[in-house]
This record gives sequence, C-alpha cells and structure tokens, in this order.
Amino acid sequence: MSDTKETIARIVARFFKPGDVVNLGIGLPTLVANYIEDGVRLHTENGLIGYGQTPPAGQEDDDFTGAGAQYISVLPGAASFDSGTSFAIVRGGHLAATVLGALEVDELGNLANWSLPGKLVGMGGAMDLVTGAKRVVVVTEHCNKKGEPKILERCTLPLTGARVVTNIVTELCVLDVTADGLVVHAMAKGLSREELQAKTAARLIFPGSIEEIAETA
Amino acid sequence: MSDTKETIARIVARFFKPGDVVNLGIGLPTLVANYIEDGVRLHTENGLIGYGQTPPAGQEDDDFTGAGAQYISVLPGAASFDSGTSFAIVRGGHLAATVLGALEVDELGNLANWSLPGKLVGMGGAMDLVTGAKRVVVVTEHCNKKGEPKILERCTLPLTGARVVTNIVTELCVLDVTADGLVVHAMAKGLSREELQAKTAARLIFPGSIEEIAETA
Amino acid sequence: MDKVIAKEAVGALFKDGQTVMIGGFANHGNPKRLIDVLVESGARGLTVISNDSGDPDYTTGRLVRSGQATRWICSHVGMNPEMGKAVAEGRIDLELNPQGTLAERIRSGGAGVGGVLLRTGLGTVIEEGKRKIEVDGVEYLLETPLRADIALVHARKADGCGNLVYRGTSRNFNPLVAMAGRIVVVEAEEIVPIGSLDPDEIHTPGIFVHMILAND
Amino acid sequence: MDKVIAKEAVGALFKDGQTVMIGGFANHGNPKRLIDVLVESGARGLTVISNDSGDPDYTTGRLVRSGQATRWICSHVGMNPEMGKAVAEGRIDLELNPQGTLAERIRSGGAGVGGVLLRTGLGTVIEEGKRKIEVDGVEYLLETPLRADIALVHARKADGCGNLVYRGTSRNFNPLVAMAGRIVVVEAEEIVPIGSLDPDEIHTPGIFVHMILAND
Repeated sequence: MSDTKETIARIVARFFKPGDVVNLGIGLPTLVANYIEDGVRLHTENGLIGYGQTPPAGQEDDDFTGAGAQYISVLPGAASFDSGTSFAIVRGGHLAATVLGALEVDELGNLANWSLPGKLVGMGGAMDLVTGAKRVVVVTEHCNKKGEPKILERCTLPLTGARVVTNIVTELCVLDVTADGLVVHAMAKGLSREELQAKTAARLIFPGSIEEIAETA
Repeated sequence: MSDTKETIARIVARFFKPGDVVNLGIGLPTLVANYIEDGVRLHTENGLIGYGQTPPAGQEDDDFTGAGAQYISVLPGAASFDSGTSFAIVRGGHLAATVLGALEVDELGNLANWSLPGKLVGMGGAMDLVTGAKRVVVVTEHCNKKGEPKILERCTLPLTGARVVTNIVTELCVLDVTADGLVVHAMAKGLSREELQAKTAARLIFPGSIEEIAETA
Repeated sequence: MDKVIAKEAVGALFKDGQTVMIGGFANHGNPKRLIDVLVESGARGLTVISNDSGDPDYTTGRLVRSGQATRWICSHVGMNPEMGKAVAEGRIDLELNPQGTLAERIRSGGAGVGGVLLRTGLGTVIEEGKRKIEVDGVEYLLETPLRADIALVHARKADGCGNLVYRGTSRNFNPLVAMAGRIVVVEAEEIVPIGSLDPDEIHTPGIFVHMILAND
Repeated sequence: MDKVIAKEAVGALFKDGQTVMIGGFANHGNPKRLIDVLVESGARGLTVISNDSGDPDYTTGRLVRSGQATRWICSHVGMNPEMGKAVAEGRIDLELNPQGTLAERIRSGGAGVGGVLLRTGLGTVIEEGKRKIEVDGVEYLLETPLRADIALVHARKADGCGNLVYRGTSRNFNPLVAMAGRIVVVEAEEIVPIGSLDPDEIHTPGIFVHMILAND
C-alpha cells in the first residue's frame, strides 16, 4: 500500500523541472516532495515559497509551518508573504502546478475533494488552486477502499472545480484530461487495457503509444 | 502674495490633530507641512508615510522623493510601501484628509484641478485622493490672476471628482460644503459679507456665527 | 502618537453583535492574547471572520466553545469538530469561502474596492446566490468586500506608530485583517521604539493600526 | 535556478507590437538600464504601461522621443512636453487612468482578478465607455485588468531566485509591474547570493520574476 503511494509520488515528481513552483496538497501529494528535482520549489498557501523537509526534532519553529499546520524547514532563497499575495500567486497563474488528492474525479476534468456528506470541513485553498495553477494534477489510488472506481463519468459529490484537472495519476495509470476525454498516457507494467478499463468508471482512450509506468518512474 | 498662501496654509494646518495622516498636493498645499502639529503624519502617494522637510544639501537620497519628485527627509516611524498599498490607503478611507489646489471648485463640492484646455497633464493620484480621503480640503487663492472667482456655481473644466470637496480655504474665507450649499465658517478680518459674496460666483450661506480668520490662524 | 493601551481598554471595545476579524492560520499567528480578552469580555452574537475556526481549545476555536459567535465567515473548519456540531444545531450560521476569495474580499474591504471578479468556485456550490458578470466573453463571480467593527492582529514587532513586522508563515491573514477593521487592535511579541524599524522592513504601515495591546 | 542573464539575451526579448510595463514614478525607481536595452532593440509599435511618461531625456520618456511607443496607458504626462505633442499629432494613443486605478488594474492582471469595482472617477471623464455596476445601492466603475508581454522592474537587491527588495519610494509601481508581466525582467543595484535575504524582508517573491539583467 505504501509502495503504491510512493510509486504515484515518483511519477508525479517527474512532471516538474527546476524553476517550477508547485503547491502540494495534504496527504498523498505531500509525498511528492521526497522525489522532486533540486530547483523545483514548493509553495504553501499560508504564505511561503521554498520550504523543505520536516525540521529535525528541537528545531521546529512556530513561525514556519505548512498549510496542514506541520512544521517546515526553510531552504535558501525562500520568501514569505501574506495570504493575499499567496492567492495572487495561485489565481494569477504563477504556479506551474498543484497536486491534489481526490474523492472523485471525472472525464470532464471535474474534481470533488473537499466535501463528504455528514462531515463539515471546508474547501480551504483547494478551489483557488484548481482554478489558478497552470497544471492541476490529481493523485489518487485508482479505487477506493471498497474497490470501487474513483475515476467516474461524472462526479456525484460537491465539486472543488469544474473542468479544471489536467492529469490524473494513480498506481495503475497516468491519464491526460483532454477535450476528447481521458487519454491513457502511461500504464503499469503487465496490466491489460481491459483490466484498467474495468477498474475505471469512465471511458478511457488508448492511443497508439502508451508508456509503461515502470519506465516512467 | 506669499503672505496670502502662508495664511491659507496656517488655517488648514489647524484642521489636523496628532495621529492624523494627511496627503498634501503639489503647490500651495505643500506649504501646510510647515504648520502642522507634531504627530500629524504626511502620506505621499508614491509610497511613504512619515516624511518631513526637504533634506539639507548633500543629504538628498534618490530613493526618498515625493510625488512631485522633490527630495524628502524620513522621520522616525516612517513606513514605505508600493503604489497598490498606497492607493489602498487612499481609497480605503484611511487618510484623515487630502489637501488639494483648484482650478475651479463649486457649490456642489465638485472640483476641477487636473485639466486645462490645450495642456496635457493627467490626473495622477488626484481623482483617487478626492474619492477616498475622509476630508477633502481645497486650498486656493480666492480669485485667479485676472481677479475672476474660482469658486463657482458649477465647474466648467473637466472634473477631478463630483461632490467630493468637504472644505474650501482661501485667504478670504473658510467654507464648509454642505447639502444646502457653501456655508461660511470663517472670514478674513475686516471683510464684509457683501465683499466676500461679490468675489464668489456661488451663493454663500452666512450662519449666525462666523469666526474671524485672524483668530483662527 | 503612541498607540499602546492597557488590556482593560481593549476589553471595553467589544460589544454584542459586532463583526470581529481575526488573523492567523490553523492555530499559527493568531492573536491569542487578544482572543483571551475577547472571551473575557463576554460579548455575544458575534460575527467572526477568520481563515479557519482553529482547534476547540485554542485561538479562534474558543469562540465556538464559548458560544459567543453566532455567525462565521471562513474557509476551513476541519480542525474543530465543535464547529460542525454548532452548525448542525443551528447555533452558528457558517459561510464557507475559498481561501483566496476570502483573502481578496478582506483586502477589498480595506482597500476601498467595491467588489472583485473571480473565477474561483465557478461551477461549484460557491456560485449560489452570487452575481455572474461577463468580461470579454469570460464569466466571473462578483465577490463583495468584507469589513469588521474590530480587527485583531498578531505581529512579531510593533512600534508606537502601529507599524508592524511579521515573521514567516505567521504573517498569513494578519496584514489583510489589519486593513479592514474600523478599529484595528494589535498584539505584538515585541514593542519596539519608534524609529527602530527600517521603513522598508515594515509589512503593515501604522496608518491601518489604532491600538496596540501593552505587553506586561 | 539562477535567473541572471546577459544584456544581449534581454534585448532579444523585445518585438514590434508588444505591450511593455515599466516600474518607476516621476523618474525615480525606473529600470533605466533595461529601458536602454529596449531603446537599443529598436522594437516599435509598443504599448507602454507605466505611472507616467517621465522626462523627454530620461527613463520612460525616451520611448516617446524614440517613436517606439504608439500607445500609452498611464496616469500623468505633465513632465514630458514631447508626449503632449505626440498625442496632438496622433503618433501616440494616450489613455489616462487615475493613479490608484492604474495600480489596481495592474495588480488585478497579476493576481488573477478579472475586474475590480472602484468609485474613483465617477462623475468625471473617466466614466466614458466603462460599465457601471451597482452593489448594495452604491454605483461603481468596472475596471479591467492590465497585463503585459514584458514587465521591466528596478530593485535595490535581487537574488538568483528572483527574490527582490526595494528601497524607499523607489518601490512605487515596481512590485505591481513584477506581478503582471508574462515575462518579468529585473535590473537590480546589487545581485546577492541565494540565501542571503531573510524570507521576511523580500518584497517580491522570485516566482514572479523570470530574468535578472547581469550587472557588469
């Protein structure tokens, strides 16, 4: 299970090149930080670009925390700013990408990841991130704990954003969201097209050439 | 003539109390700086609050100038900021007052001070200042160089702001702009009501009690 | 010119029915001492505007537990299960905003902006009840400004003019909140002499600040 | 990661017909060396967005004299009589904006804001051709965002990540312009090592900046 998540994180990390600034959501997306190249910089919406690993015990600083209230370390070249500037960065299209988890994602690029029936949480910065970032990468295990597809024809939960997702990465495949639908960019080694389609509740488009995830990662 | 302007500046300076932040326009309004109480602070729209006198020769600093490109000195407690924040301050109602010159001003509180036929200048920050400052004080010699009234029933030149002026100060009188019209708050010593009205092209309202400018200043 | 005042004078500012804006993000950079004073004041029927509703025991979350807040405008309540309960029971009227929209609405309130056009939330529940305005063929939501009777701010340093310096991610919503209060009250870890801050290191110019809570 | 580039590479950025935003205010805080490069590039038919049109001999005013600008959006042209002449003769199409409106439009362009509602200019010529929108019984002008193909910025200090620090009133429009260019090029009085700036002293985060002109 943990391997699955690490695989996804490794695939996504390769999307980014030095100079890119990326926002990683809480949970699975956070793991991406372990695999990014030097020079890819991380934005946290509470007001900093340029954070690194969790600081060693005893070196935590209450004035340097992430959006999940976790302690962060500050890398050379980091800059802090207020929430207004932080979302000017987000909305203004200055982020190369945001990486977010999903409850549901669909073939139109709709994403639902903030609201579950009976649980009051709030969207935080997720709606802003999916509206503003140049690339919106959804990372998720391919099926939920009951084995049901999370990639759907249409989301049923309240949306985080409509037609915003650009890529979906699971342990089984990398999908590009296009005007035609979900195009399979890469697949796990040994998986058949029929198996992948069977675990996906939206029609997948299989182009002539599909990479193998083992190679991609 | 210089005495006239100094008189006006002295009257206006008394409008402000410590803690007030005021923006002074170029020209006559600048003289008000010489008479304000300690603790009244000055805003310059190019991005600083807390400037003082012209610095002594040899101590000019190109990074500390006023809106008229003149050198300014920086008082203890000064803060610098960008033009966005500067006009957030202006528009957001945070300035106690702006003091501006006039080409024409009228009984509705309309002000024209940015545009003369045949001369291309631009409004700079004047339109923002008259829209945002809590108090908009127009200072002007009572008549123009030809001896014609500058206080009119209706402005004829392009407006800087519509119904924005709160007070008009000349060497002859202090006027409050009210819903009823121009109310004479103070008059120069020895001046008769008839003389003042004759030099003014809008109807003046003379209340029971009118201060003498000599006393006010 | 000196804006430093005693705790008692701050307490006297709070009245029933006020709108109070509070800086901070997920229990970091909140004005905890000012929240203490607000809780002690006993003012009720408050509308709170803040990024989140904190933990039940800490920072803004205390105003849920105390029952003082009856309306809340924020972006996130997930750290505070008591908020969920209060909303379910109708004790708090909750309005959720996307975080950047909330930030921009507060800035608008402080900056004399009558509204901003944002694409955030189009095609989601955020649209509900909002005007849509099209500019050059692109659709936007009209988001309106937020202001408060009192804004509570946490800073690293303040001088007596009210000039503020923040530190790291504790800055967050504080500079925005500091622009949008009719009365802006600051607590600072350190109150420094007027003239000791460089004009260029100041994050919030003192013109926005009305009072600074005295340090003991 | 290092964004410092040679003058020749900057010169190659400029093309006929571009929109160029330039920081500075009344000949202070302008990116003079970048303006030199722009003049040398010979790019024509430019739309310039800046606070003012400078003096004829200095800063932005050089683009009036050189004939490179054919459209200009700014708040003030009073220091440059050649601008008056160019406008009268139809060589430059001038759009005057209230200074705060100009600042807010540039910020909107950089901040992903589709428009702002402002009261500035109501009842004046500024209304002409603009949409009026009423919110809660108050009328506003809808002001639209401004962006540029290239933004030219002057800073006191820059590090290789593009983090910028300004000094005094030379800051003015520079941080706004730095947000709103598709390509943002900076000249800095001093280029400092990455890691030598405190995160809290940085006025413009490097994410906005694409290139820094090398100092000789």
